[in-house]
Amino acid sequence: MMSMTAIAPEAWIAGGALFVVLLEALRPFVKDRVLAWAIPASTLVALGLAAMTASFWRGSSQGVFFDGTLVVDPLSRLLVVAVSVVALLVVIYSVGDLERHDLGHGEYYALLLTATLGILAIVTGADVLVLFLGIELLSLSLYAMVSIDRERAIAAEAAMKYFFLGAIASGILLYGLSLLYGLSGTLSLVTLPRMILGLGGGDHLLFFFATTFVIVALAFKFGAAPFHMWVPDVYEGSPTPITLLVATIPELGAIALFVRLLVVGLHPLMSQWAPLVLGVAILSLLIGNLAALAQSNFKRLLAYSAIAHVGFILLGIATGTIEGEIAAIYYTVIYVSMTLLAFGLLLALRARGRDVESLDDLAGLSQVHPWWSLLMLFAMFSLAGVPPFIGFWAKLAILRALLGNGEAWVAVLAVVMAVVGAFYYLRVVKIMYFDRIANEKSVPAPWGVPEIVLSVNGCALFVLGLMPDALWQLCAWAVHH
Amino acid sequence: MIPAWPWLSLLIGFPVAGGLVLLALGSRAPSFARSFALVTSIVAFALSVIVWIGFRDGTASMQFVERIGWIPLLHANYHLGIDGISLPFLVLTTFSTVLVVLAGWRVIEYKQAAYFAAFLLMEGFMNGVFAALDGLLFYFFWEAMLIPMFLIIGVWGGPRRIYASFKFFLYTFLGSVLMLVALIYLGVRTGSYDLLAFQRAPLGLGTQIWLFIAFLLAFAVKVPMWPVHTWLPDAHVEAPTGGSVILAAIMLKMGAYGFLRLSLPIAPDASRYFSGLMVALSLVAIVYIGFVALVQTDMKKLIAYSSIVHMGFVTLGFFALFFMAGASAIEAARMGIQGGIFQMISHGLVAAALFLCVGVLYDRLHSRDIATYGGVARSMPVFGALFVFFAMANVGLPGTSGFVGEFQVILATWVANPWWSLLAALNLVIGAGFTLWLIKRVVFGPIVNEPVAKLPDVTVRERLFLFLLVIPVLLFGLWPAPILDVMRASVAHLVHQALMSKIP
Amino acid sequence: MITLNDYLILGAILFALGVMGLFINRKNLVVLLMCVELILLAVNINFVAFSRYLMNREGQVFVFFVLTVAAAESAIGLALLVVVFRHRQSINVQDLNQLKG
Amino acid sequence: MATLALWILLSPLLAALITALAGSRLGRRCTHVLTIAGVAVSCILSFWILLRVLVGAHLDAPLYTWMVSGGIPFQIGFLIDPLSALLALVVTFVSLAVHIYSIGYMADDPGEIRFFGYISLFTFAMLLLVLANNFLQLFIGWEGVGLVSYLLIGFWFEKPTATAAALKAFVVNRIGDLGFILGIAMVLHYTGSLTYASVFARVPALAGRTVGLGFGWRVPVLTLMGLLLFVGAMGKSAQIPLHVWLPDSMEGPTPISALIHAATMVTAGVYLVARLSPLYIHAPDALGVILVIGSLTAFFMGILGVVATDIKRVIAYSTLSQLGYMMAGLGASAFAAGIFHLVTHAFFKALLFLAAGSVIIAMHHEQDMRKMGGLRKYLPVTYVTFLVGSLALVAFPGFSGYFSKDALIDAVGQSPIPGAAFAYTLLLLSVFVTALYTFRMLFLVFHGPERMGEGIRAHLHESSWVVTLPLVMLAVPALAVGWILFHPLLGGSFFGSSLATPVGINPLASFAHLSPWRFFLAAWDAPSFYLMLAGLGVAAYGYLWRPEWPARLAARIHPLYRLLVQGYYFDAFYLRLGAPGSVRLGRSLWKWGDERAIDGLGVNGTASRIGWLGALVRRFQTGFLYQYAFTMVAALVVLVSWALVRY
Amino acid sequence: MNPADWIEAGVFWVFGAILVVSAFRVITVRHPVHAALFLVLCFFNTAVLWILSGAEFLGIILILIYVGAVLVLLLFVVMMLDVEIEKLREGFVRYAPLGAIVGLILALELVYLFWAHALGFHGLTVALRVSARHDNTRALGVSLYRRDLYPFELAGMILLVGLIAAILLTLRRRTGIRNQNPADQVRVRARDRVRLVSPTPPRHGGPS
Repeated sequence: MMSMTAIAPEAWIAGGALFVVLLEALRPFVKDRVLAWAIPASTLVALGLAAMTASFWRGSSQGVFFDGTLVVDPLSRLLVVAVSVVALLVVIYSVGDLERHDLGHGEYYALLLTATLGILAIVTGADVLVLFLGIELLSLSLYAMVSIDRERAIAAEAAMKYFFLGAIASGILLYGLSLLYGLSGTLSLVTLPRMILGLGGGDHLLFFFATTFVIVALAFKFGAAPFHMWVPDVYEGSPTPITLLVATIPELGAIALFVRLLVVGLHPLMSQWAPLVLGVAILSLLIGNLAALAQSNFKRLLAYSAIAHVGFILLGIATGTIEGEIAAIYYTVIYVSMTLLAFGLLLALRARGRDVESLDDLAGLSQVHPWWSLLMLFAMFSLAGVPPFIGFWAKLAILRALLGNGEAWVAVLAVVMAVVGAFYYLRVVKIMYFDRIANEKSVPAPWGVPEIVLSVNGCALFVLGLMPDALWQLCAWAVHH
Repeated sequence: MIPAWPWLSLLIGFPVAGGLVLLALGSRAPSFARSFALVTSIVAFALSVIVWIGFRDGTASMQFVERIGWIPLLHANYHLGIDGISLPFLVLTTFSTVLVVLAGWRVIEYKQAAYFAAFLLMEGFMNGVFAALDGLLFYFFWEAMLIPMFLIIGVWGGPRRIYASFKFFLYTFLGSVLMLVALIYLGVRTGSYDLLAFQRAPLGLGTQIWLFIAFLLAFAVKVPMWPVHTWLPDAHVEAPTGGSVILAAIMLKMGAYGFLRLSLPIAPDASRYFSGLMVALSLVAIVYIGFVALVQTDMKKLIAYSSIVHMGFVTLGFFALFFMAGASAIEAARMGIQGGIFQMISHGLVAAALFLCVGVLYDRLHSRDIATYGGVARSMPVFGALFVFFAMANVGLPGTSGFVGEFQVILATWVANPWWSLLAALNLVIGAGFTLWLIKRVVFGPIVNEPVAKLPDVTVRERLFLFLLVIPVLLFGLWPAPILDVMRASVAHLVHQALMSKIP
Repeated sequence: MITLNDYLILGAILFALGVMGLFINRKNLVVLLMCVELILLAVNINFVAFSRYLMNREGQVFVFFVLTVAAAESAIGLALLVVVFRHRQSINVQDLNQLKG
Repeated sequence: MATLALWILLSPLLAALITALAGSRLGRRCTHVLTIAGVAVSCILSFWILLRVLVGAHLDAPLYTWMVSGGIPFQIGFLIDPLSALLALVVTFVSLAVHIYSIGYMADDPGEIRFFGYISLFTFAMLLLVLANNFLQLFIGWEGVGLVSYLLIGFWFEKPTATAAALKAFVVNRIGDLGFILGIAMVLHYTGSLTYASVFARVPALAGRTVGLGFGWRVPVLTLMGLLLFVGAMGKSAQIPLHVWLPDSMEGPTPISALIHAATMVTAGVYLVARLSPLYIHAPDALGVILVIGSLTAFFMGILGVVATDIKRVIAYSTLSQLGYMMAGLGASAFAAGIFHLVTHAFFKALLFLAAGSVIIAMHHEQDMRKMGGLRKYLPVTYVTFLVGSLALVAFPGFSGYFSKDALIDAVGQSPIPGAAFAYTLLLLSVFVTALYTFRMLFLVFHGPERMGEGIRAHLHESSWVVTLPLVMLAVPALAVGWILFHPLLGGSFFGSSLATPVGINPLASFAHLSPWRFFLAAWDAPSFYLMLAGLGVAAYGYLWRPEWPARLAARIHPLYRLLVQGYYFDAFYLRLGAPGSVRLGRSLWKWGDERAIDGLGVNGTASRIGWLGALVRRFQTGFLYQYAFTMVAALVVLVSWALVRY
Repeated sequence: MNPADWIEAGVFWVFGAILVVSAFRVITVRHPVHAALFLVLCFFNTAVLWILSGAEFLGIILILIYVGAVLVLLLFVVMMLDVEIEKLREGFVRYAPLGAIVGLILALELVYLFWAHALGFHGLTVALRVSARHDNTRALGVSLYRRDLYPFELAGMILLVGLIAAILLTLRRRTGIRNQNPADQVRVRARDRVRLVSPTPPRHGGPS
C-alpha cells in the first residue's frame, strides 16, 4: 500500500472535508454549540494529521505514485507540511471572527479543506493534469469562500471578478497546456523535460507560445502584475478571515506551481520563460509598491504589498538557478508567515472591538493594545525587509540569487523598490504609534489559544530573524534532493 | 588580564536583553523602568571599560574575537572582534547611552519604559555594528538600529516628527540597501561574508568602483555628506533630546566607520579613484554647510548643521590621503585618518553635550527657537558656563577635544594640498562665527522676557550628565594620546591597506 | 484532407472569439460566462485533435476532466451570478465597481 | 627648573580652577587673596627664573607627550631662555598689578569673582604661550588667551555691545588663527616637527626651496611659512586689516584693557614673530611685509587716536599704533628692539589704562573726554602717573618709551629690508601723531576747563590705594625700565641665541656699545624728538589755548574727518559687507541649495513624484471587470507578440 | 485521397464553418437566451467534430451531460433572473473596439502560427482511424480508473466543491421563517432562550 501511504495527507484532508460536510448535514439534529465546537475541531484534526503524516510517515516513502501522478519528494513534503500548518493557523485565527459573524458553518471548513486539498494536489502533483485539477479545486473553493458572507455586497462583487478572471486564466492555462501536450505528447512532469529536450531543446515557436500562455496563467494565480487586478479587490472585498486564507495558503500553491511546472517541467525552455518571468516580476514590484503607497484600506494595502512580494519571489524564479528556486521558496514561506501575522492581528483586533479595515482604524493602537501593535510592527518591519526580522533574510536570499546570476541591476531595482515599499509599511507603524488617540480604553478580551498562537507567530518572525539558517537549509534541502 | 569571556557578545546582548525586559514590563512600573535602564546602561558602560582595559595596543589584529557559525548555508558567521578603530566607538556608545538615560530621566513622560527600551536596544545594535566582522552581521545590526531610532523620533519627537522620522528612515534605508547589494555581491564572489576576507579579496577597478558607489550611498547618507545631508537637520530638530544625542554621537559615526571598515580596505583603488570627489564633498560640507549653519534660527538645527561640518573634517581626513606625496605621505595619511577618527569621538561628545544643553533649555521653555532666549547666563549661570564651554569645544578651541581632530586633519591635508587645508581651516572662522553667535544670542545679552528671567538653573541631574561630558572633553583635549595610542596600529594597517592596490 | 493544423486553427479562432466576446459583450455577466465556455471549448478541440494526432489517450482524458471542471465552474459562476443579482438587482458588469483604486 | 616653570603655570591655573569651582562659596575676599597669591607666586618665580637665566640657565624640555600622530610626537614642554623668562616676568608683573587694581575697580560688580577667575586663567594661558617650546603649545596658549579675551570683553554680557565686541574679537582673531594654523601645518610638513629647536635647526636647509601653489605659482617655502604665521600674529596683535576688534574690545572692564588688550595678549603676535626670528631671518620678503604692515598700522591707527573722544579708545588706538611700531621693528629684523618696546610698552600702556580706569571710576564710568577737564587737582596721583605714562608713550627722552621707540625707529632706518625707507618715514610721522593724540588726551582730561556735570564734580576724589598702588607700581618701571634694559637688550648680550641675528646687516649693530646715557643725549640730534615736540605744540595750541580750533578744522576737512571717525570704514566694510554678506550667502545656500534644490527637487521631489506615480497606478485599477480582463488579455497578446517577434 | 478523406473533409468544413459562425453569433447576438442557444449549437457541432476525430465518448457526453445539464442550467438562470436586456446592451463601450482588436490580433497570431510556422505539424494528416476493435469509451474508462485514479478523485472533490458552493451561495436561510425543529424543542433550556449579547459595532462597508 505504498500509494496509500503516500497519499495519506491528502486523504486525511479529503476525509476531513467530507466529515465536516457530514457534520453540517447533522445540523438539524445536533445542537449548534456542539457543532460550533466539533466542526473546527475536526478540521484541525484533519489538518494536523495531514501535517504529521507528511512530516513523519511519509519520510520513508519517496518517489512517484499513482502511475506517475503523485510525487513524494522533499519539496512536496516541505510544502505539504507548510500548507497544513498554515491552514491550521488560518483556522485558529479565524474561528472567533467567523463565530462572531455567523459564518462559521461547515461550508467554510469544508471549503477550506478542499482548498487545502487543491494546494496539496498542486504541491504533490507530478502530472500537468493533477496540477490543473489542483488549481481548479483551489480556485473554485476560493471563489465560493470569498462570497461566503452573502450579506456583504462587495464580497459578491469581488467573488464575481475573481471568478471571471480566474476562469479566463484557466482558459489561457489550458490553451497553453494543450499546446504543450501537443508538442511533447505527454502530460507528465517527469517525462515532459525529456520530451522537450528530445524535440531539440524546445527551440520552437510553439513552445514560445505555450510557455507564454502558461506563464500568464501562473502569474495570474500568483497575483503578479499585470495579471494582478483581482488581488486588491478580493483582499478588500472578502471578509477578513477569507482574506487571511486567500493571502496565505494559495501563495504556497503558486510557488509550487512555478517550481513544478516552470522550473522543473519546462526547465529546457528556461531561456524562453526566464525573461518573461523577470518582466512580470519587475512589473509586479513596480505596480505593487507604487499602488500601495496611496491606499487607505489596510487590506487593500496588503494586497498591493502582496503583489510586490510576488514580484520579489518571481525574481528568484526568473534566475532559473537552484539558488533562485531555493530563495523563492524560502521567501514564500516567510512571506506567508508574515501575512498570517498581519491578518491574524486584524482578526484579533476585531475581537477587541476595533473593526479594522481602514488604516485609520489602527490609529493610536499602541496606546490601547501595546502588545498587538508591537506584533503588527514586527509584521510591518518584517514585510519591509528590515533586520532583525525574518523578512530581511527572505529579501537577502533573492538578492543573493540575483547577484549570483549576475543580475546586479535587477537587484538594485529590487532594493530600491523595497525602499519605496518601506514607506507604506512605515505608514502603518506611524498610524499605530505616532498618531495619538485620546479617550480610548482598552477592551480587554480574554487570552485564548488564537492569541497565544498569534504571539508565537509574531515572536517567530523575530527569532527566525536571528537564526534564519534552519528554515533556509530546509528549503535548500527541499530543492536539492 | 581579564578573563576570556565573550565580552563583545555581552556588550551586544546585555543592553538588548535589558531593552526586551523593559519592553515586556510595559507601562507598569515607570520609576523602576528608568532605574533599571540606568543600571543596565551603566553595566554596559562598565563592560566596555573592561574591554578597553583588556585591549592590547600596538597590534592591528582583531581582538576579543568570537566566531560561531551563524548561517552555514551562506558561510556567514557570528563573527565579532575589535581593533583600535572600533574600540573607542564601543566605549562612546555605552557612555552616550548612560547620558541618554539620565537625560530622559524625568523629561519623558509618555511610555517611559518603551523609550528607554528603544535606547537600550539601539545600544546593543550599535555595539554590534562596531564589533561585527561579518558583512551580514554588520548589515544586520546596521539596519536593525533604524527601527528604534525611527520610533524614537516618531513617538517622542517634536511637531514635525512624522516627516522627520520618515525622511530619516527612508533616506538611510535607501542608502543601506545598496550597501546590502554590494555586500551580497562580495559574499557571492568570495564565498563568505568575512569582512577581513573581503578586504583581502582582489577586485578589478570596475568592480571596486561599483562597490564603492554602493557603499558610498550608504555611508554618505549616514555621515551625512553633502548633498545627502538634508535628513539630518530634520531628524535632529524633531528627535527628543536623547535621540539627537545618539544620532549625533553614534549614528553619524557609523557612516564614517563604514568608510574605514569597508570602503577603504575593500575598494582601495576605487577609493583612490573617487578620492577627489570625496574631498570635494567634504570641503563643500565644511564651507557650504558652515554658511548654512550661520543663519539657522533653530538651536538644534544649527547644531545639526554644525555636525555636518564636523563630519566633513572626518571624511576629508579619510580621503585626503590619496593625494599625499613625498616622504611624509604615509605619516600624513595616518595623521589624517587618526584626526578623522578623533574628530568623530570628540564630535560625539561635544555634539551630544550641545544637544543636551539645548534639551535643558527646551525642557524649561519648550522652544528651540533662538529668538525665545537671550540672557540665559543671568538666570542660569552654571548652565551658561557649561554651554559656553561646549560651544568652545565645538569651535575647536585647543584644550578641548574639539581641537585635536581638526588640528590633525588640517595638518595632514596640507600635505595633500595646501588649498584644501585652507578651505578646511575656514571652519576656524565660520565655525566660530555660527557657534559663538548662537551663544551670543542665547546665553548672553539682556534677558529678553519674563520666562527666561525665571528660568531655574540646572538641576543636580542635569549637572551630572553635563559634567560627565566636561571631563572627557577636557581630558582628551589636554591629553589626547590615550585614544590615539589605542588606534595607532590599526590606523597604520588601514593606511597600508588603503594604499595597496587590489587590482589583480 | 484534414490536417491537425486545421483543427488547431479552428480552436484558435474559437479561442479568439471567446476572448473577443469578453469585450464586445462585456456588460452582461451571463454572456461573459458563455464566452468562457467558448474558450474552454477551443481548448478541448485542441486536446482532442492532439490526442488523435499523437495516438495518445491522455488528451481525451484531459478533456474529460476539463468538462467536469467546467461544469463545476459553471455551477459556481451561476450561483455567484445569483448572489450578485440579489445584491444589485442587475447582472450588469458596469455595476460591479465598488472595489477599485 | 622645570618644576619651577611648572609652578609658574600651575599657580594661576589652580587659583583660577578653585575660583571657578568654589568661588561663590569662598567669597570675594578669599578669591582676591587666592588669585593674587597665585599670580604673585608666579611673578616671584618668574623673577627667580629670570635671575637664573641671567646666569646662563637654559631649559628646553618636554613635559608630557600630548599625542603621537602620524609617527610624530606632539609634546607639551617648556622653553626657558632669556626671551621667555623676560616675557614671563612682564606678564606676571603686569598681571599682578592688574589683579591688585581690580580689587578696587571691580569692587561693586556682581561678577567680581568670575572676573578674578578669568584673569588668573588668562595669566595661565599667557604663560603657557610664552613658556612653550613648540608650536602646538604656543597655539594652545594662543587660543587660550583668545578665549579669556573673548570672555572678558563680553564680561558685562548683558550689554549687547559688549557681547558683539567679544564675538567680533574672537572671529577676527580666528581669521588670524586660520593663517597661523596653516603656517603650523606648513612647518610640520617641511620640518617634520613642531618643536622650536628642531624646526629652527631645519630652517636653513629650507632656504631657497619653493612650494607650488597651483596655477604654476611657486613661492619660497620660508616666505610663505613666515607670512602664514604672521597672519596669526596680525590677528592677535591687531595689525591692519585685522585690527578692528581691538578698539571694540574696550567694552570690557578697564583692567582687562590694560592687561590683555595692551600689555600682554596683543603683544603675543610680536612675541611670536620674535620667537620665530631664526625662521624670519631667512625670509626677508616676509619681513618686508611685516615691516610695511607694522608701519602702516603705526601711522594710520595713531591718526585715529587724534579724533577719538572716548578716553579708552584713544589709548586703544595708541596701542594699535605701538603694536605697529613693534611689528615694524621686528620687520626690520631688529627683534630685540621690538621686544624691548614690547616690554616698555607693557608697563606704560598698562599704566595709562589703569590710570584711565582711575579717571573713569572717578567720573562714574563716564569715558567721554569732552565731558572731562581739569581733573589734575582732583586726582593728583592719577595725574602724575598718567603723565609718566604719557611721556613714556610719546618717547620723551629719559622715559622708557624713548629708549625703546627711538632705538626701534633708528633700527628701521638702518634696515636693509625692502620697504624700510617707506616704513621709516611713516614711523617718524607717527611720532608726531603719537605726541598729538597723547597730549590732546592729557590736556582734555586733566587740564583746561572742567566740562563735567555738577553732580559728578561734587563727588570727584582720588581712588583708593588698591587702585593707586598699581599705578605707582607701574609708573616706576615706566620711568626706569628703559635705563635698565637698554643696554642688555639692545646691546645683544641678554637675549643670546634666543633671538636670531639677521644675516647680513644688523640694524641694531650700532647699539652694541651704546650706553643709555649716550642714547639719552642723542635725543637732541634725532628728528623724532622735534616731531614729538611739534605734536606737543599742536596739542597745546588746539586743546589748551584755542579749544574751538579743532572743531573748526574738523568742519573744514569734513570728509577726511568722517573717514577718521569711521576708522577708515574698516568696520563699515566688515559689518556691512562681511558679516551680512556671510549671512546672506548662508541664507541663500540654505533656502535655495538645501531647501529648494536638494530637498525640494531631490528628496521631497522624488517622494512626491513617486507618490504621483502611485496615484497614477492606482487610477489604473478602475474596478471594472472588463478593464481587468482587457489588461490581462492585452498583456498576453503583448507577450505572445513579443515571443513572435523575438523568434 | 480516398472517399473517406473527402467525407471527413466535408464534414469538418461544414460543421467547422457552422461552429465558427455560431460562436460568432454567441458573442454578438443581443439576447442572452439567443446567445445560449447559439452556444448549444456550437457544442453540437463540436461534438460532431470530436466524433469525427475518434473521440466518440467525449462527443456524446458533451451533448448529454454538458449541453443537457450545464447549458440548460445556464438558460434557466438567464430566464429566471429576468434581466432587462435592453439596458445591458445600450451605450457604447470604451474598451470594446480595443478589446476586439486585441482579440483579433490574438487570432491572427495564432492562425499565423498554425498556418505558417507550425513546422512540426504542417501537412500531417490526422491519421487515427476508428477501428472496430478500438473502444474509445472503454479505453477512457481504463485510463480513469487505473492511471488517472488520483485526478479522478480530485475531480470528484471539485464536483463536491461545486455542490457545496452552489448551496452555500444560493440557499436562502430565511431567518424570518419559523422552521420547526422537534429535536431543538425537546432539548431547549432556559439559557438558550435568553441570550445576553453585547452589541457589536456595525461592520465596515457592508450595506444591505
